[in-house]
Amino acid sequence: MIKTIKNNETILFFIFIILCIFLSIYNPQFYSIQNINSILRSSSTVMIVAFGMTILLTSGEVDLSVGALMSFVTVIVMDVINITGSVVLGFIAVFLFCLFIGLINGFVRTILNVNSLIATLAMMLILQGSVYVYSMAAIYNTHLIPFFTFIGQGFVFKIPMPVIIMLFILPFFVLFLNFTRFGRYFTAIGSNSDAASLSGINNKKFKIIGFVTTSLLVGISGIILASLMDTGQQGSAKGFELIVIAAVLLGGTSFKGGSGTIVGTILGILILKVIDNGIILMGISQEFQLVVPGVILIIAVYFDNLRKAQDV
Amino acid sequence: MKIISIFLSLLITIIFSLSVQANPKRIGYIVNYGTHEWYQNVIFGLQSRADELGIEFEVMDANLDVNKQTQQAEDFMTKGVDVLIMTPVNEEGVVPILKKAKAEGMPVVLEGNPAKGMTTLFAICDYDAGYKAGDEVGRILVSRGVKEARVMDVGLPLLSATVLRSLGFMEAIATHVSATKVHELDGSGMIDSSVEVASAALAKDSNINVIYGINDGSALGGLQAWRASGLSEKDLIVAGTGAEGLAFLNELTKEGTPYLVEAAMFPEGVGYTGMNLAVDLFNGVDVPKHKVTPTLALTVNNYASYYDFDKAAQKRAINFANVAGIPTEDKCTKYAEDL
Amino acid sequence: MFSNSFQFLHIKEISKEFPGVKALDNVSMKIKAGKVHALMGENGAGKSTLIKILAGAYSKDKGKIFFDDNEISINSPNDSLKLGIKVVYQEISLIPEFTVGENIFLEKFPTNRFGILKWKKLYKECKDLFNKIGFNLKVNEKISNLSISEQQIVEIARAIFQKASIVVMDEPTSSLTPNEIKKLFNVINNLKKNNIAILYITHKIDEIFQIADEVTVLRDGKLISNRPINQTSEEILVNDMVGRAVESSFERTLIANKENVLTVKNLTTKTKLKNVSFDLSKGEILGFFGLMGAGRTELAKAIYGYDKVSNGFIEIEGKRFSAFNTSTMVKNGIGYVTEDRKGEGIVKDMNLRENMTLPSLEFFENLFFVNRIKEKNISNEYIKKFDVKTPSCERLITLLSGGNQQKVLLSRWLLRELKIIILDEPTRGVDIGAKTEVLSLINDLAKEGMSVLLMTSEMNDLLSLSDRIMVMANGEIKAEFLSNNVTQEEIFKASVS
Amino acid sequence: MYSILQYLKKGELALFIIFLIVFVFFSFSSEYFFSLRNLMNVSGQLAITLIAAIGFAVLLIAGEVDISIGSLLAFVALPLIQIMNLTESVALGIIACLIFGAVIGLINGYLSVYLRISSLIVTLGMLFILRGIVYLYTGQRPISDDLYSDFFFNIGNGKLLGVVPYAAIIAFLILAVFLFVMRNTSYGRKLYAIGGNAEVARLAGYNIKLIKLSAFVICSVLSSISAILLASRIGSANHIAGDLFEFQVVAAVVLGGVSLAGGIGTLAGAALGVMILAIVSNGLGMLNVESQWQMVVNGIIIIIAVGFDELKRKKS
Repeated sequence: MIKTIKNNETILFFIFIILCIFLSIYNPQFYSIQNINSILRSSSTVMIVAFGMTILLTSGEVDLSVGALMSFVTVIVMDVINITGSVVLGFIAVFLFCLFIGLINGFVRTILNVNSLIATLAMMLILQGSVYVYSMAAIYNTHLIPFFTFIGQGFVFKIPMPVIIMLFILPFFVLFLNFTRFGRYFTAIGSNSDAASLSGINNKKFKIIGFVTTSLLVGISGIILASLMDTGQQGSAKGFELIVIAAVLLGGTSFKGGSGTIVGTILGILILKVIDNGIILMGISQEFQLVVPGVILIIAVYFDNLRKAQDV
Repeated sequence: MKIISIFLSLLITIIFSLSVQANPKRIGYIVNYGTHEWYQNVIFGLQSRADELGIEFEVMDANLDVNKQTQQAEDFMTKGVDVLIMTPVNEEGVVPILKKAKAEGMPVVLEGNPAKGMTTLFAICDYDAGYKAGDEVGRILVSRGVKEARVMDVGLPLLSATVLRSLGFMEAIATHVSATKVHELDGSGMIDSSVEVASAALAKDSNINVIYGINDGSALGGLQAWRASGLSEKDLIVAGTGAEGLAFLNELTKEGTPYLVEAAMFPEGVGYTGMNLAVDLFNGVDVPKHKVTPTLALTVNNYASYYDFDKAAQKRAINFANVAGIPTEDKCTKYAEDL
Repeated sequence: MFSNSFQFLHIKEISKEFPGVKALDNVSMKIKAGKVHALMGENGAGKSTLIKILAGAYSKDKGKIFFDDNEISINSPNDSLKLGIKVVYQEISLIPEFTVGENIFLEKFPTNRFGILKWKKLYKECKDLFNKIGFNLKVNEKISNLSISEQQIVEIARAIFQKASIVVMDEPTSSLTPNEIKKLFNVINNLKKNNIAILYITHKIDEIFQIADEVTVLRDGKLISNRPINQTSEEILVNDMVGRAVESSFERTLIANKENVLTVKNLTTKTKLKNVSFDLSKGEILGFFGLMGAGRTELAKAIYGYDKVSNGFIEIEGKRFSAFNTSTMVKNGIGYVTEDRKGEGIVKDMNLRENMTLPSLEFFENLFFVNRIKEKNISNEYIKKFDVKTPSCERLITLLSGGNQQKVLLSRWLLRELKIIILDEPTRGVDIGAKTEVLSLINDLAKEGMSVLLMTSEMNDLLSLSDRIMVMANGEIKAEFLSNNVTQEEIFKASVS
Repeated sequence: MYSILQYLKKGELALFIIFLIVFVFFSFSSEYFFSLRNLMNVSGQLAITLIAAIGFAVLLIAGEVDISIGSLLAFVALPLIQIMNLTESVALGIIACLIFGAVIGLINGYLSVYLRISSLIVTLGMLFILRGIVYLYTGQRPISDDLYSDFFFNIGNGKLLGVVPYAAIIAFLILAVFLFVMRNTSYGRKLYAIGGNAEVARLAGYNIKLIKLSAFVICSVLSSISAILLASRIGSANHIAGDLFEFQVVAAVVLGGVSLAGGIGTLAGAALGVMILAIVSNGLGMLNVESQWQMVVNGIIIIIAVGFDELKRKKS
């Protein structure tokens, strides 16, 4: 773990600590269990998706359709469970759908060779539209299955379920990107796809895997969101993709590919979420929730550049 | 105002000289956010009335894009509908459209929000709707022997209408018990962002006994945040606004839900009234500047007389007659100007 | 068309240091007007640093530069252009989306006083130039549609077209055909007549004696020798460059048992190859010769599964493949070392170790995780074996010299159990010292029973290493020779047929 | 020899055909589409996107990107309307608006070019910052144009001789100018060179930083002109104006064959991209297609067109 923390993670870590200290002094409520829980809960949905996005960006790709897909997932999961009365079937439906979307994104990128920024932007439009083709009306929880409510709203040992789910997924991705061969393939592909391919790595396969992984993670986050809202809501998770990408970039993952860090991503999200939370704690107008992250993003990346400049 | 009346009388004479059959043939509606449940029900109301009158009714959805709204207005004028009904994306965005329409001689009816240069508007009274809900909540608090209302207001500063609702709600409660607004939040009218901001607010201070949402999404978002924070629902009262769709009915009819009051705005009724207004305007009947549509504080006891709700099939059917029977104000207690 | 104001460019005690390396250690030289001054040295000797300082791309740490006796200051590419110093870089530096004409005029487009381009003027002057120097290219052709050698010509034309007083040429012939090289030398002589000074960087010693008037040799950033051409010889130069004598021929023992490993049958691709067929036997080195665009690289990439094969098949030890990608080929024991090290070889964001183990990571896995200790040990082992010059195996690959990078890319494949290795220009841009090591390494591999496909334009290496030699031209195999009874001339003839 | 046809041969031909197909399709399927009035309306409606798209394309060609234009649209409308209301002078308002736009362009450019922060990051940050400032300043209430001047109204809504929208005239004039600049001036060619291969451009002695900076300014200033048209059309400085505008523009420009990698593509193509998307949305509206279907169709068109373009490039 320590090994995976590189210089810019330490920078972010300090930013994070300073924020926390400042807020704790301003308002002791900040480090109340309840507040920490609410920060972590709202972080977890972003994080789960961000894990996938980090891997995608590392391999030099991006997925703008995550937000649209997420709200589609909330609708599907709620509807299928309402109809079938089975949570399992609901999940299966969701993951099949996400698998399908991930594959399409992957194929459009690798077979049609469309730049992923554009391909997934188009997919975003398609999903935003077709979710209403699927159902104009929001889908409400009529199945009232306690377990489903538990996923988003439940607690285990005072820890919110979403956080536990996130913590369960987290280690896989830290280890994956840093210590497995496939993790290294993603880095190689993002850094120099020709060299990777000439080393016998099947670029297309791994890029598709990247897109599918991201979509499936969106599935998980979508289910959590649906349970949290207790509704399948079209048009929810608006602007989600920008927040995820901003967080990942803030974490120090390069948009050009070739270098990515899960730990950085986690810190990036925590920083953004602590800011959101702090702004409400301090009771200053919520509009700052837009300004501050923007500034921090630029500054953090600037420092990261300075660091890199010193290295070489 | 003078110009308008002159222009109107002109219009009327023209129309009468042209059309033997009084009713307009085609009416267009530009909705600000057509995928939203509330507006789907408004459209349903408009459509039902249009069908009764045998009017061809077309809808375009600006989808919260002020620019697109302007384009669609132009498109409708090109299509040459007889009357244009609009729900402005926000107050100022439509002013040039109204100017253009005037030049075109096309009658325009607004829904929801007033705008400079408009002829007529049909809308609920936001302040009064909020007030009725607050009044009901106040009574419940008194009956429970609660001395102070500590309110979390899941609001939406984006529209003056929603600000008025919060205002009415608070002022009404204050007539019964001492009222404190502990949190004033921007849930942007969406359930998911409402959950976000509400849970953060509750973490800061969860000593709350009333949650008010300026629409059903906000109210439910507040309630979900409360539940997700693992707080007891025993002494809580949740009040929503709009009776937009099925959401509040589902919650209201749950066993032991804290969701007790809904400031109902009967969107279908709004649409129904609006269509009548459009026809009147077209026929040159003297229309009021603001046609107020009925609002009422719904509870689990009285909702059935306005909506018959089939929970299993997730369907609701409005009782137009009963809604029409609700006594309505001639003008609202407070308007956006009063803010 | 050219004019010149000075007698010589005097470089005086120039030094340049990069973190960790002394790229130039007070180097001095005089480049005379109207003379060709050759600059030689291994990669990393400091040649390119010196060029970049003259071009204003780098700034010098110490030292002065004079025209005759008056000092000049070069702080930006602009300064050096104003002074009439024009550099022809080794790697093509043209705008692919632009026409030949636009590229020739890149430094200063002909415009009226409103900055509006005069296209007619541009293309006319461009035509005249090409006629004058005896190359004919379509001046309004897009660069991206030209061959490498044609692009090289545009580079040169571009440099000499400007009012140059000094032309610096960095390996200008590296991708030219013999015929084109002749033309280039005519151009250079033409420049000399016009009293232009030429700084000529090359690895090819034979060229020096054809055109150079003086030779300067650098080694490890230090000035070693500075001689008129008639006072030097091949041996002296090599000695100066390497600091030791180099033997450049090998004892190839032609293998007795012809145990077949690879069969290529009617291999055809959409872009280039036409019905290429040949056999390769165990421990054999099969050389491929061909001029630019003959299709050697295309053949290599087709066999390796990087380019799609439209017709034909290959057999590895009797196992037939007709549609395949690189990963299947690697699994079946083929490795490929590219000619384009920067573009297709090294992974720039990774360190030496990660670059070395990339194709064979599965061997370092225990359970799901890559065992870094094992990685380190093995890469260190190979670093020793080929003495790769690096502080540690954790150094970023981009910080190594070309020769060392090449060694890493070779060892990449030696970590695997390879049957066949395809080497595309394995010694391009590799300095003489490292070059012989690389060649002897290839020789050893064959001795150990690995089969080698060797694509190279270095005739000597080809003859000394290969058992058989295939000559290619426009996508076909034109001739096959046994290397022990063929002359360079025969091979050339076959390649231009 | 560099006539419009020449452009089309240079790769925009495919786009032009798509454009024609779409155009013909709607002309036959909708009774309202093919009328002078509607076509004029569309030309006015696409002006806002077109002007911003030109600037965006210029910046992309120079090898940089600015995704903050959507927020900029809302941001620069503030000085426009406020100064107009204050000074009762449309001219001053417009000048202020353009100055603010230029300043934002300078900031984006400075951070990206001189401090070497990836322009994508800078402008992503700027996207949040500007939108936030607008929300803060307006308190999320639109600021109305109280001057109510006919001149300002006409910029976005008026029609020359009641036929040709002034907006369209402005847009196509700007397009013509930049078509010429990019093709036939040394400045334009330098932009291409820098986007195509920055190192080469540097060695050719170009002042890359300054030129790139200028491209950022062009992009922001043109977006500000779009902002003026929009403000005129919606009679206010509107905090929700230009939301997701950047996506529309990116889609249109890339659809027009301008490469995200820089150095490749033409403004003619970008303009075609804008027009295609514009007539599609107008045509579908005329056919009473619900908005959700319109989104789906747009998405599919983008994938098909860009995919087709890629295949074509692969072959050649």
